[in-house]
Amino acid sequence: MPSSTAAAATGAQLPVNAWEELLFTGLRRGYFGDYGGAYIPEILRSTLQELTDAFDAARRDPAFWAEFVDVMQSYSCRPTPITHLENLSAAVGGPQIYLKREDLNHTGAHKINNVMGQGLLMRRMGKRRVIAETGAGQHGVATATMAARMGFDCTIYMGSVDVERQRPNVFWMEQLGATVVSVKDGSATLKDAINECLRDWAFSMEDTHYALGTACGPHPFPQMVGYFQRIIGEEAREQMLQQTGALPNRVYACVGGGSNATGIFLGFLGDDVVELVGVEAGGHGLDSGEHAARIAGGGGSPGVAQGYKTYFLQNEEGQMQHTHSVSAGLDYIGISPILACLYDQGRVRFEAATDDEVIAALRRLMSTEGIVGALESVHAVAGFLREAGQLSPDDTVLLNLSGRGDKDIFTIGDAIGDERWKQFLKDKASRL
Amino acid sequence: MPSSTAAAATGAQLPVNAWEELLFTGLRRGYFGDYGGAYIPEILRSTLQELTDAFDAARRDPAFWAEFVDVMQSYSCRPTPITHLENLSAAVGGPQIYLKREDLNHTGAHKINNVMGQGLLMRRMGKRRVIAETGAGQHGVATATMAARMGFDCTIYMGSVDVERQRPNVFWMEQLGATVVSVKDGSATLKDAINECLRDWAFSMEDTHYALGTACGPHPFPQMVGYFQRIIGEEAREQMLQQTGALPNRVYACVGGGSNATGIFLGFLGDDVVELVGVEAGGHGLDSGEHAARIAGGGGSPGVAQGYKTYFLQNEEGQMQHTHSVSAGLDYIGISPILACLYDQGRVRFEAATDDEVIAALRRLMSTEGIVGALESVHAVAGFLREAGQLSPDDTVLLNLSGRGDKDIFTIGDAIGDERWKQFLKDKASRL
Amino acid sequence: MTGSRLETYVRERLAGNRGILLMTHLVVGYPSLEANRRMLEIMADADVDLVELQMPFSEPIADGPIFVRANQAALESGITVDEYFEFFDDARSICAFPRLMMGYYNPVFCLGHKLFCRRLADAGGMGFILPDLPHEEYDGLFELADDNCLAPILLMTPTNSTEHLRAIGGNARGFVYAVARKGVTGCRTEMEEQLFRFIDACRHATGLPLALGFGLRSGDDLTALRERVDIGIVGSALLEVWEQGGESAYTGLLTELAAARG
Amino acid sequence: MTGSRLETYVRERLAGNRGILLMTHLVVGYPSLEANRRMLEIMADADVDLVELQMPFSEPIADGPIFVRANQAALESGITVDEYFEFFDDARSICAFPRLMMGYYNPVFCLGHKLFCRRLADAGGMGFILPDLPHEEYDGLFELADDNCLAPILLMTPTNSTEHLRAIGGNARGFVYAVARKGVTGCRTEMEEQLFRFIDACRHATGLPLALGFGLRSGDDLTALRERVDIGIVGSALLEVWEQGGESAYTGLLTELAAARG
Ligand SMILES: Cc1ncc(COP(=O)(O)O)c(C=O)c1O
Ligand SMILES: Cc1ncc(COP(=O)(O)O)c(C=O)c1O
Repeated sequence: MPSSTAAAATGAQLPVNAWEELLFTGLRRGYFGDYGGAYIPEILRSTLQELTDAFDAARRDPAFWAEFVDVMQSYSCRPTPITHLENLSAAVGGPQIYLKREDLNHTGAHKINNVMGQGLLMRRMGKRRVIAETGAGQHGVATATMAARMGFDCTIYMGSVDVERQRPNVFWMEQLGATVVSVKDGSATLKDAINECLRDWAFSMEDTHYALGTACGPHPFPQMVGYFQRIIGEEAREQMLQQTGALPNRVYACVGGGSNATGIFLGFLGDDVVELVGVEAGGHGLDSGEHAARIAGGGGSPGVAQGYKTYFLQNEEGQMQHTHSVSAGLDYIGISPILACLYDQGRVRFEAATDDEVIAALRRLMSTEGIVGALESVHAVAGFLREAGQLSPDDTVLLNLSGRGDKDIFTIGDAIGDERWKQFLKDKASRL
Repeated sequence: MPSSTAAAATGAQLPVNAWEELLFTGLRRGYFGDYGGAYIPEILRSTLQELTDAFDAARRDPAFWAEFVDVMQSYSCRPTPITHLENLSAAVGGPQIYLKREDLNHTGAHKINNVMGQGLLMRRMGKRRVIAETGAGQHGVATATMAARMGFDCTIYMGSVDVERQRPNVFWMEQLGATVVSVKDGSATLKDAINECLRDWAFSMEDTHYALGTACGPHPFPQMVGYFQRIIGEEAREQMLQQTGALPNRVYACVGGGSNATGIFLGFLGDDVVELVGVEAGGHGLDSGEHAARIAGGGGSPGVAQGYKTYFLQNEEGQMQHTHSVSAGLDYIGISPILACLYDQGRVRFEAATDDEVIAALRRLMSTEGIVGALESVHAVAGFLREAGQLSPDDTVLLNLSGRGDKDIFTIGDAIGDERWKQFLKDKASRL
Repeated sequence: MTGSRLETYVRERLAGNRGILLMTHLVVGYPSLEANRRMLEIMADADVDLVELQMPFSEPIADGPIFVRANQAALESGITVDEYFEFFDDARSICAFPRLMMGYYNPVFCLGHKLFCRRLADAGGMGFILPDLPHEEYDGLFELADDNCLAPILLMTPTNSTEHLRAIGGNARGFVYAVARKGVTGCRTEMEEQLFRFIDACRHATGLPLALGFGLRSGDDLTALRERVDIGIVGSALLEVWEQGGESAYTGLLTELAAARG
Repeated sequence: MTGSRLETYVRERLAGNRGILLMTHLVVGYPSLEANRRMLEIMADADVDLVELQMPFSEPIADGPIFVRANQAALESGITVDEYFEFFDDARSICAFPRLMMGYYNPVFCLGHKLFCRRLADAGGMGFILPDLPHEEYDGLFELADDNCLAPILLMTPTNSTEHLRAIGGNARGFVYAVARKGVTGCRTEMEEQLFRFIDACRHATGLPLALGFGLRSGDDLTALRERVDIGIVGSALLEVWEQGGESAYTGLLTELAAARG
């Protein structure tokens, strides 16, 4: 696209192609500013090259994106709507709140966007087996779903701590025909599941594709995942213009690895008037040491792990630190190099919401709007609520509800301490 | 609409208005053939009249349906897509299978269609409190959701047996701000919850609306619920024509009270070439006495209860019988008078699928297509699978997937006897 | 209109200078047929004027908790339609005053209108009350009732429009059953102005004797209703005292009620 | 190219008619620094030719279960970068043969390329192996290595294209680390035709001495590789025998391996 490359040369931003510029015209291959790259064992080089080539060919083929959009429309329910939260808007006396409803996707989260896209790519590459890591289990369920639908074998690696936190999703993955491997190494969470995938892949790459679930990892994953997830932002931008006649003042998204945030932010990248806010997991508070905020609060620092360079929660010697979040999906040491770059550029602001703020925000969202968001997603709501007062009723904000909360029933039941729920579990168990 | 009344006079069916003819031009007010009516205590007469008047005014106001469609589009994700099940079609070597994806709706089932419609009507009537019965809990969750979104107080009546079977939904209803009342009378299932609603309503009607969840009960409920749920069939008909260029040979839907079946059937009512098949709950088998098949198998007979006349599962003296189904949502004694009428007319064929057939069909749907349907909905799939051989690969069938299966994790976990799931529950409980 | 056999009885009873008549109620088969017989004997001793014998049904939508449980228990004890009519018939030997069938429509529908009327008449019934059957749905039932000298008793409620009250009045036979308040059977009703206004409305809508039911619990209630209505109906309150205080308490309340008629 | 100090050493060792050299490995801090010292002593007794001292890292993506656990345990025991270099330095007194740093890139990145090279050189290191750092990402590290007389040892793998093998060969110093097969450290590798073809490919891509690692477990493996490669690398197998058979078993395997060099 001459325009965008020209733009790249001049450094100017053209609204339409801003995202292409960021994703595909970086000076160093696979880099976004100082972040990204492919720090992987030599054995995986050719595999990542094969993937990069397949992806480049696909994205240059107009039929590919069309096929992707068609699959997402007929198998999931894209375009997912935006919902105006009149009640919550009135209650906070702040701006008009619009929610992008990724929770309505098949399997209940935005993860399916990326997974179906990679599934179509697998077909092109002729792979027959897919492996994936999962934290909350949403990406695992999405991948198992894609594998069932497209006829691939499927193995899901999941930290044993997350297996425990998200057993319902484990149950569904297995029902969908996937093998779920519980990873006990390290902190037994998302990052360790990723390591285990890379190890499996280093051996199985010939017939196996690794469907990484977020905009992290070695090149071309951040680029590719961002490319598929941008469907969120593209739809949302058009919908906001249609329904409100203007762009939102701010866009909020929760940030784990960064795929849903990248996906919605890319749609507004060229709109300098739109402030982009990423909300990380504040856990028990930024100074508790029990959180997963890599950028907000400045706890993280640049490093290289899991195949890429970005801000990590690590000690001064480069050893990764323990992270915590009430939401398994945000409980991760790294952040998308794309977002790290946008942070350095000052294009995205980062905040953190604590576990307690999130539970409170979820209860509010449920009781005022009848929407049960995933704990991950509700970080975006909580991050917004804290600063709702900064905006006036004439302003509008767009919050990305990346997923639904059904999967969190055990976590929320615990967090809220619902007595009847506990009793129910006791009865169930006693009758087994 | 002169055309349709003319049609009514001549008795001829005009495709477009066939559903209006059936719903609104019956000879006796509130009747469909011999079924329907309003057999209610005198105290409720004026309330039902008020509701009928409000509904008649609304449906004659073009803006009302437009508002309804808009709400369903922006708050849920209508139009829900139809998905071509290539794998399952190939596997059974039968017809091309298309699935109407009501499972993608907000709250996970078609119930929200009816509930949002009645919510809009409540606003017109100026009611401030809503009550509802629920079986599977889907209608309860949908009603609690609507109440939260529209700002109504909400009380949900649920048989204590169902409260036990569907605790996750109870948990969500309460989180959504509803009061859930466990009904211990009678068989402590759906029918008893309906009785309890009628009793509450006989006292609270002034400021309270009873949002009945299926196409049963006294006039105008069957008519009104059918009217809102027809959005399923209207969308599906257009989608089939668009995607396959023709009408399906058959349409299958599960039948509890009958709202999802009525909803999809109404769209094809005027298309005599389309065979309509309703699948009831076969439970442990039609001759086990442990089922909820009112028409298939001939176990039911005409009677009057819960405010309307239809086929009920009752003994020869008119006492209602115990029913059973693995799916709480189909575990009901009565059937929509609209469907009873269509059965007498020979327009709808009725079959029953057993619990075991349903579990098997669900596992197949999950592993071949990556879709986790609700146990209720999968009755339609199981009913089809049994006779898939009757059709050729050039034929097409449309199955209504009325909801998703997340809510059924406990039931399915039990039915499948998943060991790790049981262990998980034990651990959870032991740590409380 | 031979259904007015019942009307005539009521008017005569009132003429025998009673301020108000007492109609009682019991659920056949609860707590047991023996207990029911004992109840009837006590009613007879108290010289009750009329009694409703409820035919149990599995879906009693117009009843409150106490009668819901009674209906359910009666059915669980296995009571059948035959046994119901048998009991109804036998009751003749215990009480001379009119017995009315009360119950939900489905058993009647399943039996068939014709057979129902004949069997009720044969059992000595003077009329029936079907709380979930609006007069529009009576179908041929009015005529069959007439043929069998049975009074189909209709209900008037506070939520009915004047026009509907008149329509009901037009179809009623024997007397009219005025429902004192919203809701279901069982909870207390206050004897207050609003209620009296409703009673007047019913009077305007029918020339037939007027019975008032739902929530009457004591002699005072009856006293307060004297001259205002012709019949006071006491149901749940009686079953409650039987369950809580047994026979003696039951006798006590009935004596109080009977005395309060003046 | 002072990095060739290591190359020179290797060539001289081979010249002293050895069919193949033996490079061993240990994870610093696992099971303990004391144990590590004992391992080094036993290696010295067996006259090992080279040793890799692995710097523990929390995300060892190129390692199999046994080293993953070793890395984790070492970190849990609290080992620091300072302690690592300290041990590296002390090792001098135990073993005369060259010590190479092996480890993942992040600790190096956090320390800074410059400081890393200086500290490694000061500790007497002759080179380093960074399995997750492709040569394109070396940045200024090649130059800094040269300045500090350190050999940056690069890896060649069976999945590399000829063109890439050549690129790697062009950047390598000291010797080239050929990875015998796909996958991670720890599982057995068969000494078969396919492997030998890969070795030839590596030979074509570099004139430097060639080391082969991943899955070598016995003296027989080494024997089979004589004349084919210059250095055989044994890692997991040694740690495994230490964990299962302790010091004596460890000594046993090392003696077997040393003898197999011919
Ligand atoms: C619903 C939901 N939202 C957000 C996330 C975080 O991932 P990302 O930051 O890549 O969107 C997850 C991860 O599991 C998730 O399940
Ligand atoms: C998903 C689903 N499908 C079907 C039903 C049955 O209801 P109906 O026959 O009215 O569609 C229910 C009832 O709860 C349900 O939850």
